[in-house]
Amino acid sequence: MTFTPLDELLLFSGATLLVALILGRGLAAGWMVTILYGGQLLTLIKMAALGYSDTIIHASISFEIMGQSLSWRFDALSWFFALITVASALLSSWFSCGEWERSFKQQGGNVWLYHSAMALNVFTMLILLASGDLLSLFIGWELVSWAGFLLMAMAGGVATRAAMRYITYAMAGGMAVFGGIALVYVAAGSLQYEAILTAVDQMSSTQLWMLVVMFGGGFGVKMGLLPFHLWQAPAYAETPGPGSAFLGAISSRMGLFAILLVLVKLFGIVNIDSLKIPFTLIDARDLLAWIAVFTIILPTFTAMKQNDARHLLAWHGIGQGGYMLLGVVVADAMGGAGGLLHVFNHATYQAALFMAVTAVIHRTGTSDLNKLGGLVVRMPLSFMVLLVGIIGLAGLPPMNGFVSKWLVYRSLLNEGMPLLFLAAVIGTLGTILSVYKLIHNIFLGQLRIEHEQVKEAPWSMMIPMLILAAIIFITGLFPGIPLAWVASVQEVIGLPATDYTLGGVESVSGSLDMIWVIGVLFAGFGIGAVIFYSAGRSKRVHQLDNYAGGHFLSADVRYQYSDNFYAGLMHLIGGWYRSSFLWLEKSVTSLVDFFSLVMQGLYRRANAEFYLLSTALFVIAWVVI
Amino acid sequence: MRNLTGLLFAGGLGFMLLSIAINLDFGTPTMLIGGAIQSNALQKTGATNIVTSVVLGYRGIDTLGELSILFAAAASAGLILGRRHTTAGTQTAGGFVLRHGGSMLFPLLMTIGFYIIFHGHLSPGGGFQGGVILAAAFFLPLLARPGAQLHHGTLSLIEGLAGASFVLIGLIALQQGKAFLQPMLIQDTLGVLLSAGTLPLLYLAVGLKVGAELASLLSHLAQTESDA
Amino acid sequence: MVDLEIWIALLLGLMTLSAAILVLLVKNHIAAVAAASVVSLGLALLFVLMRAPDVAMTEAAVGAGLSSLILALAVKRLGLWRIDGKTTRSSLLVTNTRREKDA
Amino acid sequence: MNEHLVLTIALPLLGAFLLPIIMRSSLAMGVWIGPVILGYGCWILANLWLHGNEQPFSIAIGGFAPPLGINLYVDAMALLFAFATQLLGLIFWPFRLDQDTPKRQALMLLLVASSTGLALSGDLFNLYVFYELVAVSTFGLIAASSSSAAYVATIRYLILSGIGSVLTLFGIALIYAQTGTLNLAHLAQLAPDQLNNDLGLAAFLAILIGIGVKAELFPVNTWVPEVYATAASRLSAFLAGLVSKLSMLIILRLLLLIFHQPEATQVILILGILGVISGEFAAWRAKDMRRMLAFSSIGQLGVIFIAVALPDERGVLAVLALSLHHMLIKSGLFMLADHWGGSLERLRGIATTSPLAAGLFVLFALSLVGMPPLPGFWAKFTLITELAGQTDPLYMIGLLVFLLATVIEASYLFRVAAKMYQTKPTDIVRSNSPDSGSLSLTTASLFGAGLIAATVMVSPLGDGLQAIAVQAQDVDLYIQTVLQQPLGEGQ
Amino acid sequence: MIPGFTLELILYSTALGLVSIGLAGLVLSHHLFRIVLALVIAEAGANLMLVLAGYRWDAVAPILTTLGEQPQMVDPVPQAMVLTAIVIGVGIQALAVSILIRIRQRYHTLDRNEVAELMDAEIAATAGTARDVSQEAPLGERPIPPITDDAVQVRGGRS
Repeated sequence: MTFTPLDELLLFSGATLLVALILGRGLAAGWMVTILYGGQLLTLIKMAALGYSDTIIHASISFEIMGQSLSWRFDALSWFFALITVASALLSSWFSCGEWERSFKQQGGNVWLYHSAMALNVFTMLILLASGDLLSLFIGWELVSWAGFLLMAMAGGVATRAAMRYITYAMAGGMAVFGGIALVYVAAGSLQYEAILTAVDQMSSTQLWMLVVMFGGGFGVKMGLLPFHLWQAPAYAETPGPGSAFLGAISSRMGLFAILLVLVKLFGIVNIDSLKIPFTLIDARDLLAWIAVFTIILPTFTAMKQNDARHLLAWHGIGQGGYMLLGVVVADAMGGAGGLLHVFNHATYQAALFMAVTAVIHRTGTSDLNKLGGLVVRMPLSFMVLLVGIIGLAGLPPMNGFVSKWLVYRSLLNEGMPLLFLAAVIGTLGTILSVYKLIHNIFLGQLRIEHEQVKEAPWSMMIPMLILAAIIFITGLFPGIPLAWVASVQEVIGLPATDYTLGGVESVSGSLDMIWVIGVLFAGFGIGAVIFYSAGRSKRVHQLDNYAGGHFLSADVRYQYSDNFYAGLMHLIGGWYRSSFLWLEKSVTSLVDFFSLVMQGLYRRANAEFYLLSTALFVIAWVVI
Repeated sequence: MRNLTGLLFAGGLGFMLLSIAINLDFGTPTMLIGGAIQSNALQKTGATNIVTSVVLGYRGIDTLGELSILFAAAASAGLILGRRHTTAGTQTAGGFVLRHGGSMLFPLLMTIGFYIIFHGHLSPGGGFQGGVILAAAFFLPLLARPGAQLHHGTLSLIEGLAGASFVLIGLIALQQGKAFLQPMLIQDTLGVLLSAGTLPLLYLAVGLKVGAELASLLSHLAQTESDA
Repeated sequence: MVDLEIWIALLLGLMTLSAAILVLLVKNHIAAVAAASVVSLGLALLFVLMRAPDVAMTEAAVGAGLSSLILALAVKRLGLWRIDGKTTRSSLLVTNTRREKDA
Repeated sequence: MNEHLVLTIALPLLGAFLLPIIMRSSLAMGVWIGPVILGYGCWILANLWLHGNEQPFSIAIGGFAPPLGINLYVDAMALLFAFATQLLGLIFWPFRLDQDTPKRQALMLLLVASSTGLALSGDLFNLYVFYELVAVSTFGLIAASSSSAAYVATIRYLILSGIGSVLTLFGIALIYAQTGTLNLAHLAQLAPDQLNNDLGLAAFLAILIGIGVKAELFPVNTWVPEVYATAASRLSAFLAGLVSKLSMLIILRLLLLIFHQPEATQVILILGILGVISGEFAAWRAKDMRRMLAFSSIGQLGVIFIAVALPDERGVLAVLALSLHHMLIKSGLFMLADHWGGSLERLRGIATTSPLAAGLFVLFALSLVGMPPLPGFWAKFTLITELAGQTDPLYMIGLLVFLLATVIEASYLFRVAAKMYQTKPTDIVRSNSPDSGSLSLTTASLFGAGLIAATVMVSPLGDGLQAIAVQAQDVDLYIQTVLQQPLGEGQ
Repeated sequence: MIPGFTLELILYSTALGLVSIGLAGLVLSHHLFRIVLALVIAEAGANLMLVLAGYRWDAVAPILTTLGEQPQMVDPVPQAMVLTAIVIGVGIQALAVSILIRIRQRYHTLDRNEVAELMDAEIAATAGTARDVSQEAPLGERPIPPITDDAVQVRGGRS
C-alpha cells in the first residue's frame, strides 16, 4: 500500500494528537508538538502542486457504511485552508512553548489538555477540509465543533459559560446542516458531490431555498454571520492565549470553507442568484450580501465598545468574516479573489494581534484596556508587531489587508453595488477607529507605574510574532504569492479566476500593483523623513514629559486617556444596535425556558388518567368521525 | 370543571366504542379458531370441557404466565407488606359462629375445592375456582383464631413446588421430544376422571398454586404489624 | 325464549351498571366494596346467560368472593371501616377489638 | 435445537418459582440460580444466532399447530431482543443480599422471562399476558425500594397501566370478535379483508395506548419521571433500556403485520412528535440526574415512535438502530446516576474525583446527541434521511422537531458535562460517594466499551440490522413461517 | 319487544357502560381506594366484552357430552382468555391494595393530590434539589391559593 501525501498529512496530524495525548504532560511536549506541526506543514508544501492547479489528491482510506460511502480528498480549496490551519497551529504552538506554558501551568492551567485540544482541533479541521462527500463533510463539521468546544471550555469559569453558549449555537447550526443533508440526500439520492451537482439543476426553487437557508444558516453560525454572531467573541476571547490566536485565525473560517464548498461550488452562485424573495427586489444572493455587510458593520462597532483587548479583537474577527463572504458573494474574479485572499490575510494579522496581546498579558497580567498604557517603551517589538497587525486589520497599505479589501471594494464598484460599497467603507472606518483604541490604550500614552519593570516578551513568543509580521508585510508587498493559490481555488469552486501578477492584479476591470504602491509610499515616507530631519526642528522628549491644560504634571501622576473611549461617537450610534441581538437571544432562551416549565408542569400535574382518557377519546373520535 | 370534562370524555369514549362495537356480527362469531378447536380438542387433550383444554392445552403458556402473575403479585405484596416481622393473626378474635363454623367448614371446603379441581376437565370449574376455595379454606381458621399461625413456610413451599411442577410437566414433554407443555398420556375415553392425561395434574398444580398464593396474600393483608 | 333472555339480560345489565355507579357514589367504603361485589355477581350471572359456566364460576369465586374479601380486608387495614362515620364492628365476625391502629 | 428456545422463558419461570424454596435451605446455592439460568439463556440464544440458519422459524407451544395454539415466532429481530433481554437481565441482576433477596430475585427472573416472552410471542393475547407479567413484576421491584415515594410512584404507575390493560383487552376483544383469531400471522393474513376498517383501527389505537404506557408514549408516560426517580437505578436502567423497547417492538410488529392504515401511522407520528417536545423540553430544566434521564428517555422514545411511523424497511432499520443505541446509552447513564445520584449541583467538579465516570458521561452524551463517528449519529442519520424522503408534511414537522430537540438535548447534557469539569470540587461530593459506586461504574464502563466497539464495527452492524429490518418487514415470510400447514390439517 | 332493543345492544351497553363508569371513576375520584375500585369495574367491563366476542345464538356451553354428533357450542377461546384475565385482575388488585396500605401508613392520607405532593417533596428532598414548582403553582407564576382543610374534606375525604 502506498501512501498518498494526504494520507501522510492525516497520519502526521493524528500522530501529533497521539503525542500530545501521551507525552503532553512531559517537559518538552510543546516543542515536540510544534515540530510535528512543522512536519505537517512540510507535507502540505509537498502537496504544493495543489495550490497551482486543479488536481485532486485522494486519501487511500474510504468507508462504506450503511449504504453511504465516505471518502476524503484534497483539492486547491482544501489545500489553501489547510495551509492556513497548519501554519497558524504551528505558530501558535511555537508561541506557547517555553515561557507561556510555564506560567499557564503556574496559574493552574492544564497544559496537557491544551496541547491535546489544539492537536485535536487541527486534526479535525484537516478531516473536515479533506472531506470528499457531504457526509464526511458533516462528520468533519461536527468533529470540529466539538473539538472547538473542548479548547474553549478548558479554561473554566467564564470560558465554560461562553463555550456552552457556543456549543448550543453550534449544535443548532449543525442540526440545520444535518437537516439540509437529509434533504439533499432525498433529492439527489446520494451524498457524493458529483451526484449533487447534477441534481441541483432539477431542484425546484422551493427546495433550493430550503437548502440555502439550512446550509447557509448552519454554516453561518460557525462564521458568526449576523443573527448568530453572539457566541463567537466571548468564546474566542476567553480561550487561553495562543489558543485564541489559533481559533481567531482559522476556526470560524471553516464556516466559510463549507459555504464555499456547498453553496458556491455545489449549488452554484448562479442558482442562488435566481432565488427571488417574493414581493421584494432582492434575491437570495443579495440577502447573503447584505447579511455579510451587516456582519461587517455591527460587530465592528461593538468591538469599539470593548474594554478588553482580546474581546475587541474577537469582535473584529466576526466583522472581517463579513468581508470574506461579501467578496465571495459578489463572485466576479476580483471579488472572489478579495474574499479568499482576505481569509489568508486575516489569519496572519489576527494571529499576530492575538499573540501580541497575549504577550502583553503574559508580562502585565491583564488585558483590560483601561489598565494598560505606554508599554511601547518596555515592549517595543511587541508594539511593532501590533502596529503591523492593526494596519493590516484596518486595510491600509502597505500591509496585506489592504490588498484584499481593495479587491473587494473594487469588485463592488465594478459590479455596480454602491450601497454595499458604502456600507463596507463604514465598516472599515469603524475598524480604523477601534484598532486605534487598541494600540493607543496598550502601548501609547504614559507607562503605568506598576508596569515599569515589565520586560519585552520572551523570544519563544517573539519569533512567531515576528514571522507573522514579516508575512503580513511580504504578502502585502507581493500579493501575487497567495493570489496564485487563490486563483486556483477560484477555479476549483467554479468562480472566474483572477489574473494576478506578483505585485497584485492586472485586468481590464482594474489593476493593482502593490510593489509600485509600496514603493511610492516608502518614497513618500523617505521624502517626509528627509524634510523632517533636514529641518532640524525636532526635539526628543521623554514619555512622561507632557502637560495638560498648560499645567505640568508631576512624574508620579500618569496621564492616559483611555476610559470611555469614543464617548461621543458611542453616544451617537449606540442606541441603534445596543443589545438588540442580546435581547433576541434572551427571548429565545426564555421561550425555551417557558416551554420547559410548561412541559414539566404537564408531567407534574397528577392527572395521568385524564390524559389517557382524553387521548383515547380524541384518537378514537378521529377514527370514527 | 375537570369533573365535568372527565365525565363527558368517559361517556363519549364509551359511546364511540359502542358505535364501533355495534357493527360487529353479534351472536354469529366466525369461530375460526374456536370451531377448529372444538372439533379436535378431545383427540388432542382428552378433556370434555373444551375451556379446560384451551386453558391448559392450546393456551397453556397463557396459564403459566397467569400463574406467574399471581406469583409475582403475591411475592410483591409479601415484599411490600411483610417487610417487618409480623405477629400473625387478625386484630380480633373470631366470634362464636366464625370459630366453630370455621373449623366445621374447613374439611368441607377442602373437599369441594379438590373436587372442582379434579373435575375441571370434565365439567365447569377447575384449578382457579378450586384454588380460590382452597384459599378460603385455609384462610377461614385465620379469621377465626387470632393466634393461628398460617405456615408461610408451608405455603411458599406449596406455591413454589406447584408452580415448578407445572413447568416441569411441560419440560418433561420437551424432554420426550414433544413440544413444551404438550399434553401427554391421553386416553380416548369420554368423561372419565383419568381420561385427560396430564391435564388434571396441571390443574392440580394450578389449583394448589392459586390456593397457596391467595392464602398467603390474604394472610398478608389480614395480619397486623407489631410496630405499625 | 329469546325474549326472556333479553329481559333477564336487561335486568342484570341494569343491576350491574347501577351497582357500578353506586361504587363510585356511595360515601361509605364498605358499601362501595359491597357494590363492587354486586357488580361481579351480576357479571357472573350474565356469563351464565352467555353459556360460559367456567367463567361464571370463576367470576363468582374470584370476583364476587375473593376480590371482595381482599378489598374488605384492605378497607379494614386502611382504617376506612366505618359505617355512619364511627368505627363499628360486625357482630358476626368480631367479638373484641384491640386497638384500631390505622384509623 | 430450535425447540430449546422455549427454555429461555420456561427456565426463568421455573427458577423464580423454586428460588424462595431453595434460598431458604441454602443461600449459597440460591444466589447462583438466577445468573446461571440467565447465562444459560444467553448461551442458547447466542448459539441459535451463530449456528441457526438465516430463516425465521416458529415454535408451536404444546404441539398445537399455530393458529390454534400459541406459537413463538423467532426471527432475527425477536432473537436480538430476546438476547438483549437475557443479557441485560444478567447485567442488572439484583445481587444485593438481605431478607428480601429471594423475592426480589424471583421477581427479576419473572421480569426477564416475561420480557423474553414479549420479544418472542406470536399471539396477541399471549403478548397481553406477558405484558401484564412484566407490569406486575415491575411494580413489585419498584416498590421494593421501600421508600414512601416509591410506593406512591408505583401505585400511580399501576393505575395508569391498569387502564392501559383495560384498553388493550378491549382492543383484543374487538379484534377477536371481528376475525375470530389471535395469532399474529393469521391476523396478518386476514387483516386486509377484515381489519382494514374503522373497527380495526379503533382496536389498534386502543392497544397502542394500552401498550404505550410501557413504551413511554406521550400522554400516558407521566409515570416515567417519578418511577425512574424512585426506583433502584439498575431497575430504571432495565425499564428505560429494555422494557420500553420491547413494548415498542410489539407496536411495531402489529403495525407492520396487521395495521397498515395511514391513520395509524399518523397517530403514532403525532404522539411521537409531542413526546419528543415534551420530554426534551422538560429535561431542560430538570435539576436532578435521574429526572433528567427520565425526561430525556421520554424524548428519545418519542424519536423512536417517529421512526416507527415510517413506512418501509429503512424505517424499521431506524427503529432498530435507535432502540439499540438508546438501550446502550440509557443503561449506561442510569448506571452513572446510580454511581452519583441526586442533584445535578452535586456533580460540580466531580471530574477530578472520578474522571472515568465523567469521561463516560461525556462519551454517552456525545453519542446521544449524535456526534458523528459514534453509533448515535448513524442511527439519527438513518432516521432523518428517511424522514426527509416522505411527502407528508407531518414528517417534515417531525424532522424539524427532531433537530430542535437535539439542540436542546445537547444544551442540557453539556451543561452537566461542563459542570463536572469545573475545578471546584465541593465537600459534598467527597462525603457523599456511595459504596455501591464501583459496581455500577464497572457496569457503566461495560456499556461504554460496548459503545466504542459498536463505533468501530458500525459498518457490519449496520448491514446486519439492515438484514434484520428487511426480514422483519416481510409480512408474507411471517405468515408462511407460522402457518406452514393450512388451518384444520391437524385434525 | 321494543324494536332495535336487542340483546346485542344491551350487552354491549353493559360492557361499555362498565368500562366508561370505571374510566370516569378513575378520572374523577380523589381517593386512591376508590380509584382501585374503579379499575376493578373497568376491568370487569373489558372481560364482559371479551366473552361477548365468543357468544353464539342458540349454542350450548363448550362441554362435550357425547362422542358423536355435537351440538353447536359457543366459542371456548374467549372464555379461556377471560379466565386468565380475571385472575390477572385479582392479582393486580391485591398488589394495589397492599401498596395502598403502605402509603396510608407512611403518609396518613389516601387523597391522590396530597399523596402526589408528598411524593414530589420526598423525591426532591432525596435528590437534594429545591422544588421550584409546586402543585399549587404549576408554572411558578400566579399561585393558586392552597387547598384548605375544609376543601380536602369536601373533595377527597369522602369516607
